[in-house]
This record gives sequence, C-alpha cells and structure tokens, in this order.
Amino acid sequence: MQTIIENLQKHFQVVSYHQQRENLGFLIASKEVAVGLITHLRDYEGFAHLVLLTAVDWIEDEHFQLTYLLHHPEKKVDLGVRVMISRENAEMYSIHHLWEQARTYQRELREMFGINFPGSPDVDKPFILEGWEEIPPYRRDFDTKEYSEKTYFPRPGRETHDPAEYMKKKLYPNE
Amino acid sequence: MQLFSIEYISLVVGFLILLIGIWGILTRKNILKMVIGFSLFDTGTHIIIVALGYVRNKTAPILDQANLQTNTAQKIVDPVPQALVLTAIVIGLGVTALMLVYAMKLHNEKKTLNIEKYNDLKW
Amino acid sequence: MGKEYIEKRTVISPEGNPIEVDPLKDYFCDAAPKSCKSASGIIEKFANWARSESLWVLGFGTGCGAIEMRPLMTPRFDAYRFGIQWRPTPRQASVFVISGYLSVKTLKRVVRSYEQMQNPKFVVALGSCTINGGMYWDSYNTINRLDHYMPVDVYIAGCMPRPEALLAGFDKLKHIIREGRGEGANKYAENFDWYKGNQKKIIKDWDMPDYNW
Amino acid sequence: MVAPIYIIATLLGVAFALGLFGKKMNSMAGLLSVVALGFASFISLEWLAGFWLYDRAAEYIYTAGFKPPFSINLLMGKDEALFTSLINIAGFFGTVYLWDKLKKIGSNGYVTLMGMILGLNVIIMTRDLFNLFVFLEISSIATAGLIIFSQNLKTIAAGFKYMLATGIISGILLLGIIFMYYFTGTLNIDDFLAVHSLAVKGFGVAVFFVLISIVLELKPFPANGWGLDVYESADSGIAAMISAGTATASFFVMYKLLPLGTPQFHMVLAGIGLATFIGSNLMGLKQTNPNRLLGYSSIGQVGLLVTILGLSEFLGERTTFIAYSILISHFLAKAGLFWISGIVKRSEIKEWAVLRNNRLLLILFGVFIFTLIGFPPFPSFFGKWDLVLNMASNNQYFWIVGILIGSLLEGVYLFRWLGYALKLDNAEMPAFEVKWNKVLPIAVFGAATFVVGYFVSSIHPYAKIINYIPLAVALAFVLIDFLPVYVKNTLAILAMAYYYYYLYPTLSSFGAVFGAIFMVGGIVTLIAGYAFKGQRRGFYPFALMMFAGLIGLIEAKTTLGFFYAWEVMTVGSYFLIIRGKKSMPHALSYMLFSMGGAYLMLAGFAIASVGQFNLDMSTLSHVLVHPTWVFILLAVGFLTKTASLGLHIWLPGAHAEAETDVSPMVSAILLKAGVFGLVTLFLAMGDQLIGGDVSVIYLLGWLGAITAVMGNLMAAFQEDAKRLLAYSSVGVLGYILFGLSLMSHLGWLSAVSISVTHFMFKSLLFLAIGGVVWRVKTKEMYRMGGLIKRMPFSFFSVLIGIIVLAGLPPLSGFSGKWIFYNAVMAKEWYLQGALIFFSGMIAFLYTFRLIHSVFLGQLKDEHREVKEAPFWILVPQYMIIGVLLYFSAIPNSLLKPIGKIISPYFPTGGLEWTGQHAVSTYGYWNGLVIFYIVIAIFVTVLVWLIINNRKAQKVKQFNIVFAAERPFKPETSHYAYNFYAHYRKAIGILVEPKITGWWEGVAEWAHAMGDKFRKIYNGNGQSYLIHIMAFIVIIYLISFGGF
Amino acid sequence: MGTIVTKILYALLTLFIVTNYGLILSGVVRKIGARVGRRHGIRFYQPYIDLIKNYTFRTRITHGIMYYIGPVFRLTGGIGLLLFLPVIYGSPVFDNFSFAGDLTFVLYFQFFGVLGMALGAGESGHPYSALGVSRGLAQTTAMELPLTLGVLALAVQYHTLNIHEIVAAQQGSILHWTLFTNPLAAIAMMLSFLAMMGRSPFDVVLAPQEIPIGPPTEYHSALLGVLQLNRAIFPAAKLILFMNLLFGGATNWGELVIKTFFIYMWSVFVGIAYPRFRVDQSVRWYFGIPLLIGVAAILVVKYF
Repeated sequence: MQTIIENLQKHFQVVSYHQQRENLGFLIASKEVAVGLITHLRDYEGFAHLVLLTAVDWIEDEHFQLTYLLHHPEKKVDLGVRVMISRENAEMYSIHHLWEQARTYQRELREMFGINFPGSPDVDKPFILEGWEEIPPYRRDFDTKEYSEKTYFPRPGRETHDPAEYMKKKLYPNE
Repeated sequence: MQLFSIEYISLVVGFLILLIGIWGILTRKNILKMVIGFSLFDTGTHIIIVALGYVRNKTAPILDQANLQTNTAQKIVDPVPQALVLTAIVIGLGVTALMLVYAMKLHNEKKTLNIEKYNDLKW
Repeated sequence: MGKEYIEKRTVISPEGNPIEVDPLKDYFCDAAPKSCKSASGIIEKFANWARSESLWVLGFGTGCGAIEMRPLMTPRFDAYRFGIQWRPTPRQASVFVISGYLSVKTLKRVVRSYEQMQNPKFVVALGSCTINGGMYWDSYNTINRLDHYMPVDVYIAGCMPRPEALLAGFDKLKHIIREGRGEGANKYAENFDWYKGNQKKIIKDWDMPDYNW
Repeated sequence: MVAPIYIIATLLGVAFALGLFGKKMNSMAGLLSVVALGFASFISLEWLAGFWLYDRAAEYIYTAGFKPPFSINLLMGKDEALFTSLINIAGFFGTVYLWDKLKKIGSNGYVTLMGMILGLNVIIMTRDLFNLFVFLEISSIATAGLIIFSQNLKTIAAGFKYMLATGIISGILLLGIIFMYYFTGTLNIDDFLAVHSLAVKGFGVAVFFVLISIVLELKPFPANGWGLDVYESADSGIAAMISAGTATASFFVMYKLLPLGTPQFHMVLAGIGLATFIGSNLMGLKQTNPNRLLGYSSIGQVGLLVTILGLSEFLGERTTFIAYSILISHFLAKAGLFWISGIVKRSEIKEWAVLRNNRLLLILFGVFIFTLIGFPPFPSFFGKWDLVLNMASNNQYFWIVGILIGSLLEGVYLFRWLGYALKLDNAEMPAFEVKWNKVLPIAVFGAATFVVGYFVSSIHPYAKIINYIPLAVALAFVLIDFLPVYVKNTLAILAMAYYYYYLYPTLSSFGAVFGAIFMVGGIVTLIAGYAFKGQRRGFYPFALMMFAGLIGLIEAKTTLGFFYAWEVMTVGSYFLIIRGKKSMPHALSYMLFSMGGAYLMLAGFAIASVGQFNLDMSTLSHVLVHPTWVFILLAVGFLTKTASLGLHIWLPGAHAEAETDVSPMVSAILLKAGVFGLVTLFLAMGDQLIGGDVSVIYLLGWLGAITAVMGNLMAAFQEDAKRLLAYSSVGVLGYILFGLSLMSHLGWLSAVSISVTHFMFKSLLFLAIGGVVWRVKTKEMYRMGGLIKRMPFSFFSVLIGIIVLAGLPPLSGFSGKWIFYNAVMAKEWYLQGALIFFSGMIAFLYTFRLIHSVFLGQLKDEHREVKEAPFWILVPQYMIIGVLLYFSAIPNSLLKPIGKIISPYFPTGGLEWTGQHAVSTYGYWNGLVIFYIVIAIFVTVLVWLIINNRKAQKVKQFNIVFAAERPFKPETSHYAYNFYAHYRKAIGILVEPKITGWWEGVAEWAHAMGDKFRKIYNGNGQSYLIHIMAFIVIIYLISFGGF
Repeated sequence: MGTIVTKILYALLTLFIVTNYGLILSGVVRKIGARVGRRHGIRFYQPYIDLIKNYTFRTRITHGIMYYIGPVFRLTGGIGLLLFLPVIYGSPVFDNFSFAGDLTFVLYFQFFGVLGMALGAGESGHPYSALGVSRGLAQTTAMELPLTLGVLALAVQYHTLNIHEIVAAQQGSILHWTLFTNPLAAIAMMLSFLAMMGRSPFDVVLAPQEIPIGPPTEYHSALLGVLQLNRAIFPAAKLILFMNLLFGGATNWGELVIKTFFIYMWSVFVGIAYPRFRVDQSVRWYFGIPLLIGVAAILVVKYF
C-alpha cells in the first residue's frame, strides 16, 4: 500500500493520504488530476474494480466530496480517492470510459445531488425519481420533512419525540 | 509411284513445305512470320496439287496448234489440277493480301506485331 | 425529458400520407370510470358471499411487506383454505394487497394496476407505512396516507404485520364484503377527481391516461 | 420461273457495277444492292414456292456448255431453294439493317456484302467440290473484308484470327479435295456419291479432310475460339449475317456432303455436335457480353444441328423436318437477337433493362428467346419433339439426355438475360436510338417465327390437330393491350366464360373437375383484376396464355397436345410470375425447373411412344418399352410443377413475389396442372415396380408425406406472409400427392376434394393477404398487426381460409382429412399417415401465425388509417367463402360427384351416403349434423356470454396488463418476429435449406465448369490454330484409330 | 321433432353432470395436492365459488369482437367434444351426438376451441398471450404425433374408427382393455395425454400463478368465467375419450367417475413429481421416446 502511494506521488500531486485500515486507505486528489490518477491506478497499479462512487454534501465547507472507491483484486486492498468539488456549479469529469457501470453512479449523483458529469451517457435521464422538480433531495439544504408535510398529506395526530428523552420518560417516569 | 521420281519428290517437297508452313503458323509469334507461314502452307498445297496431276513424260496442258491434232489427251498431263492450282493461287494471293492488310492495321493500332498482344477478346 | 413516447408524432402511412399519432389519445381508452349499481337483495348477498369466499389477490409485491405474504401460502398458514389465491394479472384479481411503503414511483404503478382491476375490487393495506408513512414519514419520496390515493378497505397495522395479522385482516375484509361495504371501486369512481388530483399532485411525470382501463 | 443462275448473275453484276460508283453515290449504291438482293430473294422464293406448291422437279444448271465432270454444275432443288431463300432474305434484311453503316463505308462495303451473299448462294447450289472451296474462300474473304471496315482494334484482331483459321481450314479442305480428285478423277459431288462405295483406302482419308474442314467451318467445340471473337466484336449486323447466313450455308454443305461419310463418321459427327452443344452452352453460363453470349448460343445451336445430321441414320426421313425446323428457328431468332443487340448497344447483359424503353423490341426479344429454346408455337418446339421421339424409338437414350441437358443449359443463360431485360432497374439509362430500317427486319423476322411455327405445325401429322384457338385468343390480347384494364378484364372473363360454356358439355371425368378448377378458378381470380387501374400492360395476354395451356391439358388428345399445352402454360405463367417486383431470380428458377420437368416429360412421352401407332394419350396405358422409366420420368416431370420436396425450391419465391391476383392464379390453380398430370398418369399406367419389387407409387407416397411435413414446417418459420402461403402450398400438394399415391377410392376422393378445396382456400388466402399487402405495402408479417380493426372483411376471409386449410370441423376442409384417415387405414400406410397427420398439426402453427401476426396483436402507427382491401379483391373472396360454407354444410354436394367420377377406376371401398351421413369401412361422419350442432352450441354459448357480459367497455390497444408498466411502442409489444423460436430451437435442424443449398451447389458447379472450360479461349489467335490442329488429329484418331 | 327435443334434453343432462363432475374433480385434485403438501388446501367446492364470483364482476372490458367471442369458441369446442363422445357405453341417453362423427372427427374437433381461443387472446394485443399460444401450439404438434400413432394402432387393432365399437371390443374383462391388449399404443397415448392436460412438466403454456403469461392473460369477469367452465368440461371430455379408448369405457356413471379419476391422477402424479420443461425440451422429448413407442405400436399391430 505504501509503495503504491509512493509510486503515485512520483507522478501525481496527492494532497494527503490517510490509512484507515491495513487494507483500506483514502487519498485526496484535486479535481483536475483525479481522472488521470484513477486511470493510472486502474492501468498500472491494478485497481481493476470500481466498488462505488458516492458523494457527501459538506454544506458548511461549500463543497461536495466525491469518493471513488477502488479495489485491487490481487492484493485485496481498497483505495478511496476523494475529490472535493465546489457546490456552486457542481461538475466533475466523467469516468464512464474507464468503467461502464460508472454511468449509473453518475446518473444517480446527478439526480440526487445535482452534480453534473458532462459526457456521461444518459446522465440527464431520470434515475429513480420520475419528474422531480425541487432541488436535488440529497443536498442538505433540501428539507425533506417540510417537503413531505407539504406534499404527502401527513396523517394528523402523529407525535414526534426525541427517542432518548421519550424512552427515558417512559421507562423512568419518576426521575 | 516410284521413289525419286519427279512427282514423288515434288509431292514430298510439297508436304514438307506445307508442314514448315504449319510449323511457322503455329510457333512464330510475329504476325508477318505467320503470314509467311501461311504462304508456305499455300505453296506446299499448290505443289501437292500439281504433283498429283503430273503424269510422267507428258507436257503441260496447253492446247496449241501442234498438239491439238493428235492424241492430245495422251500427251498432256491431267489439266484439272493445273486449272485448280491457278484458281488456288489466285485465292491464296487474295487471302495473303487481306492478311497483310490486317497486319498493317493491327500494327497501326498497337505498334506491335506480336500475336500474343492481341488477346483482348477471350473466354 | 425522456417522455418522447407520449408526445405527438407524425408517421408516414404506406401511401405516403403523414398521420399524426397522439399516443395518449390513440393508444388508450379515455373513458372515465363509472360507479356501478349493485344488484338488489338476495342476489347481491349471494354475489357478495361468492366474492368474499373467492379472494383472488394480485401478486404484486409493492414494498418490504411482500415478504410477509409468502408464508401465507405455506402449509403453516395455508391461506388457500380461505379461498385466497394469487393471480398473476390484475384483470383476474379482486384484492390488491399493498404490502408496505409506497414511493411515488411505485404508487404510479400501483394506481395503474388498481385501475386495471375490475369492479368490485378491494384494497388491503399492510403496515404503518401505508397508514401514516411509518418510519419513512418524513421522506422526500414516500407517501404517508394511502387512502388519499385510492380507497382502502382494510388497514393492517404493524411494522411489519405477521402472517397471523394478515389472516385476521383478510377475515375482516371478508366480513366487510359480506356486509356489502366493500364498495371501494364505486367510491373511487364517485370521487374520481379528488383521487386523481391527489395522485397527480405527487406523480409529476404523468404518462398515462387518467383512468387505465 | 427465273433461272437460278440469275441470282448469281444479278449479285455478281451488281457487285461489279458498284465498283464503278463514285463516293458520292453511296445511297444509289445501297439502293441498287437492296434491289439486287431483293431480286435474288424473289428468285429463290419463287423457286421455293414452285417446289412447295407445284411439285416441280429439281433442276440442274450447267455452266460452260459441258456436263460434269468437265464443268461446274449447280442444283436448284427443294432444299437449295429453301436455303438460298434464307440466305437472300438474310442478305436483304441485313442490308436494310446495315444501311447507315454501309453508307458510311461506301460502295466497297456493298461490293463485299454482295460477294459474301453470292458466295453463300453458290456454296449452297454448287455440286462441284472445288467450286465449293472457291466460294467458301470468297465468302470468308468477303466476311473478313466486312470486318476490316471496322475501326475498332478488337474487331480487327478478331478478324485476323478469323482469317487465319478459315485460311488453314480451307487449305485442309483443298488438300482433301485434291486427293479426292486424285482417287476418283472427278470433282462432282454426285459422282463422289456414286463411287463412294468402292472407295480405296486413301480415299477415306481424303474424304475425312474434306468433311473435317466443313465441320471446322461449323465451329465445333473446342476449336471455335476464332468464331466467338468475331461474334463478339463484329458489328451486330455483320454478326447476324455470319450467324444466320454463313452458319446456315455451312450447315447445308455439311448436309450435302453427309452421304460421303461412313456411318462411324456420322456417329463421330453426332458426338462432335453434342459436345459443341453442351460445351458451348455450359460456357455460355458465364457470359455477360450479349454478342459473345449469342455467339456461344449460335455455336451451340449449330452443334445441335450437326448432332441431328450425325444421327440422321436414326432419324430417317424425319431428319429434314427436325433439322429444318430447328435451323429456321435458329436462323430467325439469332439474326433477330443480333440485330436487337445492335440497336441496344450495351455490352453487359445486365444493362439490357434499357430495352424496356421500347415495347416492341422487348416483345420481339422475348419471342426470339422462346423461339430459340423451343417453346410452342415456334417451329423448334416441334423439331425437338420429333427429334426426341425418333431417338427414343431407336433406343438412343444417351443422345436424348445430352440434347436435353444442353437445351437446359441454354435456357439458363437466355432466361437470365430475359429476366435482366424485364426486371432490372433501368431508371438511369438513356434511351437508345431506334431507326425504322433497323426495327423493320427484326419485326419481320419476329412475325416470321409465328408464321413458320404455324406452317411447321400444319405439316406435322400430330401438331395439326392441336386446338390453337385459345392460344390465338391470348395472343390477340397483345393487340388490344392499349385498352384500359376494366375493358380487357371484362373481355378476358367473357372469353373464359364463353370457352367454358363451349367446353363444358365435352368435359367428363377428371377433366370436368380440373376444368372447373382451371376455368371457374380463372374467372374468379380474374375478377380481382378490376382492382387495378390504368392499362396493366402485358398481363392479360399471359394470363390467358396460361389458362389456354391449362385448358389445353384437359383437351389434349395426344401426348404432343399435352406437352404443347404444358409448355404454353409454362410460358404464360413465367410472364405472370416475373411481373412481381422482386421476382426476377424466382421466375428464372421457376422457368428452369419447369424446363427441366418438361424435358423429363418429353423424354417420358418419347419412350412411351416407342412402338405405338399413334400418339394418343391412351397409348400411355400400354407402354411397350421401359414402362417404369416412362412412369418415373413423367411423374417427376409433373412433380416439378407440384413442387414436391427436392423440386420445390422455385415455388416460394415465385409465388410470394407475384402480384396480388397472380399469386392465387399460380398457387391455387396452376399447381393443379401437375396434379392433373399425375391423375392422368396414374390412371393410364397404374403402378410400376422398380427392379420387380419396389413400387414407384409407394415411394411417391412417402415423398408426398415428407413433402407435406417439410412444406408445412418451412411455412411455420417464414416471416413473409405470402411466402408462408407458398410453402403451405408445397405442403398441401404433398398431401394431394400422398392421397393419389394411395391408389384407392378414398385416397383419390380425398386428394381430388383437397385439390378443389385447396384451390378455394388458397385463392381466398392469397387474395386476402394480397389485399392487405396491397394496402400496407409490406409482406413481412411482423411489420403488420392489429389490422382486424382496419380490415375486418379481409380478416374474416383469412379466418375462414385458415379454418378450412387446417381442416378443422365443421368447415369443409375436414372432409378431406376424414376421408384421408379412412383411406390410410384401408391402405395400411400408418407411418406415412401419421406423418401427414403431423403435417396437419404444423398447419395450425403457420395458420395461427398468419392470422395473428397480420390481423391481431398491436396495430402499427403507420397503419392507423389504412383502408379495407379494394372492393374488387374482396368480391372473389366472398364468392369463394359462400361456396366453401355451402360445401361445409352439404358436404356430399362436393364429395358425391367426385366419388362418382372415381368409381369407374376404383369401384370398391367408396363411401356410402345416407343424406349427408357418410359411412366408410372404418368410420362415419355427418357434416350437416355437425354443422348444425356446432352452430347451435356456439350460439347458445354466445347468448350466455352476452347475457353475462353486457356493456363491456371498449378499450384501445395499449389498455393491456403490462406488469404494472405500459407498452411504449406497438412494435415492441407485438410478438410476431420469429414466432416459433422455441420450435426452431427444437427441430429447426430439419428446415435448414439443405435442398436449396444442393441446387445452388449444382448451379455453382455448372458455372464453375463453364468458367473453367472457357479459359481455353485465351484470346491468342495462335492457340486457336493449335486447337484446330489438335481437333483434326483427335477426330482423325477417333475416326480411324479405332478408339 | 320429438327425438330432437329429447336428444337436446339428454345432451343438457350430460352437460350438467359432466360440468359438475369437472368442477368437483378439479377441486378435489387440488385438495389432494394440498394434502400431499401437508396443507389443508382449498375447499372442494372452491371452483364453484370462483366461477360464480367471476360472473358477478360488475365491469368488463373488451378488446374487440374476436376477443369477445374467443371464449365462445373455446367453450363450444369443449361442449362439442363432450357431446360428440359416447359418454356411457350402451346408454342411449348419454350417447348424445356421437352418431355424427367418429374418432377422427373428435380428434380434429378438439382444436376448434383451441384455435378460436388463440385468436381471441391474440386480439387482446398482449404479447404474452401470443407467446403462450405459440408455445402451446408448438407443444401440441409434438404431442400429437405419438397420440396419432397410438390412435392408428388402435384403429388397426379394432378395424374401426368408431368409438362405440372400440369400447364394445373392450367389454367383458379387464384384460380386454386396450391398456392390456395393446400396451405400446396405450403408453404412447398416455404420454401424450400428459401434455394434453397441460400439467407439469408440460405446463409452460399457461405457467399458472407465477408469471402473467399464456393466452388468458387479458381475460377476466364473465369471459374468464366461460373459460373456467370450459376448464371443467374440456378435460373431463378428454378423460372420457381416453377412458373409452384405453380403459374399456364405462357402463355407468360410477365406473366413469372412478376410471376418469384415476386417469386424471396419472397426470397429477407426473405433474407433482417432475419439474417443468421448456417448450423446446418438451418438443424434443416427444420426438424421442414417445414417438418411438408409437412407431413400435404401429409396427407391432401391423406385423404381429
């Protein structure tokens, strides 16, 4: 693992590397080098399998964190490549040419987070939501509760409690 | 027919010339040579015709005052082959002439006389 | 976007004339459902008895509760003995079991299937999700109240209800039918505009006729 | 009578006179030549008339006041008169045709032409061998002279090769002549014939040289490369002269000198001829240049004529008739074809589609091709018939086989060419120039083919009793082809109806049944013709010709009459089939299979005629020699038409690609001709045994059963609706063959009743599907669908049609199946019977597929507004449906009369009828009661359903349960393509096109052989000379070397 | 006139008995199947309730005229087949219309309904309907071949195609049954019978309850009711046919019930024991052993 990272650092500017487990590590790459880096990992280092591509909305930092999780089938190690992209005009280069299945992840991210992947096939087609008109629902500035209450005729009489408080009250009413 | 008699020799010679002619036609590539072969072939034929009509010790079948009177038929050779050969020579001439015209025309068109070059039409 | 199949288009006939095809109008019957009068007296009673004893369930696993329906057919619970059996097509089924939460996307299919069933038809809704959204009550994509979208005859509470509860629910349904209260189809037809309005409110990409015959 | 010497005098005189003409007087010179040739033609024709009409005696013309052997003499006999007439007419019209070209060349051209015609005339008339040589040389010099006027290098090269070859050949001739003279002392042919018997040893060699050089003049295979080059490159007008004139004259010389040869040499001659005939036709397969193709054909035809001469010992007194009828056909057709080629000026036969721009030339082209191959009513038809018959009566089967194979090969390339001309795209081809002086000769020759054909048939003892009126009526429709379609259609129907009315009283027995199928069927299908607009040119003559042939089959009293009618029918149907848009290759294979079948029949009839006193059809019942072979040949001949397995590959394409109303004609009606033939054959000859113990009919029974299964299986896997129906015809015809093979009352009852119902349901289906195809413009079933909404009437037709086809009770199709089951039981052919039953099951597969994929399922967008099929296509359908329903309810109205017809031949084992109740040995069946009961149950159930199912909501095509989704497109929701995929997976191996592949292999092999053989013509003049020499040596060795 | 009326009345009587028998039989068989699977199973009269329920639907749709009359064809085929068979041997009452046609006719007539139904299903426009029909027809063709061979062997054996006479020839002793006098033909026909009944392993045509496939996909309400009626009558008629051909017929209703029940159970047993064939597999299977047995049956009766 370490040797791979050392190799990488010869070719790419790797911002930081964080070894989470013996067989799992994460590194952060900039948006521009990320695709080249992943290509390199696939073609030269043997990370043949794209495990997943997902995103996290760091609304406070005003960026999305994309995670490409790659798997090395021989060495049985996983390497996550994290890319930070801006929330404004969220856009990332597509990697569907490396792994065909990436297009599905990218369609999902496009729909749920509003991250665009120009050039990815069918990226603009609805994925799960049919005819969604609001801001993408996985963005943290989208208030699902408010939306649900507005849209889905909530049945009156429903009470909501903080589980910890509620259970405490219920189990130890005297305290 | 006796060996080494004049008609036999001329018959053999005629056949030889004929065969040479055929050999020439079949083996030479040059059109002119083929035409020459053809002429030889013709000539050989003519000699054979004459040879076949020859009767020893008789004269040409030209009827003049001298031999018109007595036993003409015994004195002259068979006149028919003679007549035939004359016609044949004329025709041979005509054919050769036409062949040469063809040869000329062919040469004018392609500037060669090699028969093998004139195989545009085949199959 | 992605809905070319319901847009009007022009095709060329064999003679070379252009023909305009309006998919929604040309491919689908656009008649509205009508409320059907029930027969009178003993005949209707007899019919209701037959309907209640022959519950043909549409085999459509809509949510996670579908997993609870399979044991019903096993020797242990054996729903057959109550005249319950599964049918593969809505045309032949009379009971629609909504087995669990419904996302908007599933709801659309459910509505279509429901409308393809023939009157009288009954809806059994399973689990808290169909009652008030259950644990997904504040989700951006899960409906809260099924009865806003189609008439529900029986709710079976639980998350998820066990097969025993299901059997009890079916028994309840039988009673309802026998008492002549299983008129959900008529209710749907009578309040068609309201139901349709609710459905259309959340199903944004509406690519079917108002009523799927 | 003008003395024949004036022919020579006129031509020679004019030729010399022309020499005096200056350059500016070309028109004058031309006119003079034409007049001279016209005068020459007049003289020879006058003589011909004299011989023919007034029985004049032949006349010798002596020159120079002496009698032979001291002078040259000429003979003007019947033959000479005929041949000089041909030569002079060819010369006359050839000059008219070549008018412009000769005018450009100037008077020299005319001189040369005169010389050539003169030479040919003398060649024919002279009785002096040397004179013959001289004029052979003169004509070949003249020919070479004509060729050299061309400015084209290729032509000149070809001319040079021609010169070389003819020079060598005439040199050898001269040698032969001089030796003959040497041995006999005379040059007169008549004298030779006199001394021939006491010939010395060397004389034989001399004669050999003379004869072989004449043979070489006739361009035998393979020593004929020089001739081909000339044919290809010379101007078409000149090639026509060579083909029609020189070849004719050379043939006559051969004819004249024939008695000189020994019987062995005659056989060698026949062998050479046959090798040439087959060889050049085989090589013709690969030709694409029209003139070279014609050259091959020309050489082949001359080869055939040489064969006939060589076989004259066998043919006896018929030699003249046979040789002349074939020669004249060849003369007219080949001249005509070369002339047409000269007008079209296309060097690829594929470009001949341009010929369609000129209707007259196209018709003439067709006429010439049919003349050449020997179809009636053209003279060569009768020639070939007599040839084969006479050879058979001498047990010369080898020659029959050879001649028929050669003819078939010739048919391949000629019909391919005709197909190209008729069908290939000619949109971008510029029209060609047509001048009257070029068309006139062709038209005259074209007309002459008919005149000569009529003449030939009128002097043939059996041909003259054939009824030519139907054919004449059909041909008369060519003249009114400009009328609109409804007029012609009405006339055609009236003609058919009148003829049926006229014929009806004379029809009896099976003739009545098949007469009804042919004539009533014809009328019914013709009604659909009203649906067509405009003129529909070229349809009615051929439709009526086909029906004329079919009628002729029934009317035929003699085997010749039968064969004549068969061929007329083939011609008519060929043109009907080729009318379809993509039917060119299918029409070709139809034609070739028909020709092959017809030749087998010809051979069969020929063998059957051996030892008979006449050609009556009844002679078939007491065939004296090889009855088994006669039976097999005729049966296979008929089976080609009924498309039995192995011979079926022409059918699907031909029937599927044909027009809407042509498909029922060819599929429902025409195929019955084969059935009629089989019926006739079986009745006349009974069963035959191969090797004493294997029954042919038993084998045919198996063939029928397997055909039924395979035909139906292949139908089940078709995507094309009409092709499906066509394959279904194959299957049903297998059924019929099987039924006939049972040779029992019930078997025949079922076969004949299926013949009748097949005519009805197949017409019905083809018309209905044709009507649909008419509207939706595609034949692929998966492109249709849901059309029941748009075409309910057509749907009902197809519904009735498939119920009858599948043999489901209560409709009349079942009667055939029921009888058939009983027949199988009686005959104890259980396994075959099971196969037939299985094939009936498979019929369900394709009938359902047909009706589902076309009418049910999803309606396509494009077809949302299609209209019901045209009214006039529906009319015959509903007429047929009416009759079908009547037969279903009252089955004995159909079965009883047929039973009565069969009874005289198979008296036992029939059905016993009580009202509509039929009883056989094994079972019973009451069609009427069943009909009533089924209808009663049906109505009851329907009423019950309607009571229970009122007020159903009508829905549209996408209102279907689609697993909670919705269909997106009709195309993706219509299950139609590869409908029986699983079935194909299970038993698809049975329907791989192995038979088609085999036939294709045969065709490819023949083409490859032709291609290989023709490589010997390498274009080198010298090689050609070597061929000639080698040919002489080999023939010499064969003739004298004892092997 | 009077005879016709009595005939019709007798026919209605037969129809009534056989319909009820068919309904009960299917219920009982399902009950037995459930018991084998250690279930309580349906009530034996459940088919009646289902039938009534289907007739009491208030709405229905139609895809067109052929769709509407498809079930009519089907039921006509079923009733017709029954009425053209002699049901009880020697009974003029339950002979019905068997005087109108013999075995050949009966064998062909069974396709009358099949074809009509297929057409009706086709008009619904549902691809699965057409798919089911295509599978069904393909399987039928294969299945018919051994059946035909068997029937022919029977006809040869008894020298008749008349069902009456075939039954008559088997009277007297159990050993006179075709099953014992001509075992090969009987085996061939009984193998074909499996596919005829449409039970596993030959039930891919309908694929009941699992995937919405097969011709009746779009049928519902009273249309389905008609089909259900046919599903009671048609198998019963086929059972009677096989009973007549192979098992000595029946001289009274009791005998008929026992025999047909056991014939039916044969297909039930096989169905429970064997999993489903794909269509191409079943086609190939029928072209294998059953076909050979059929051919052997023919050869045996012909040459021995």
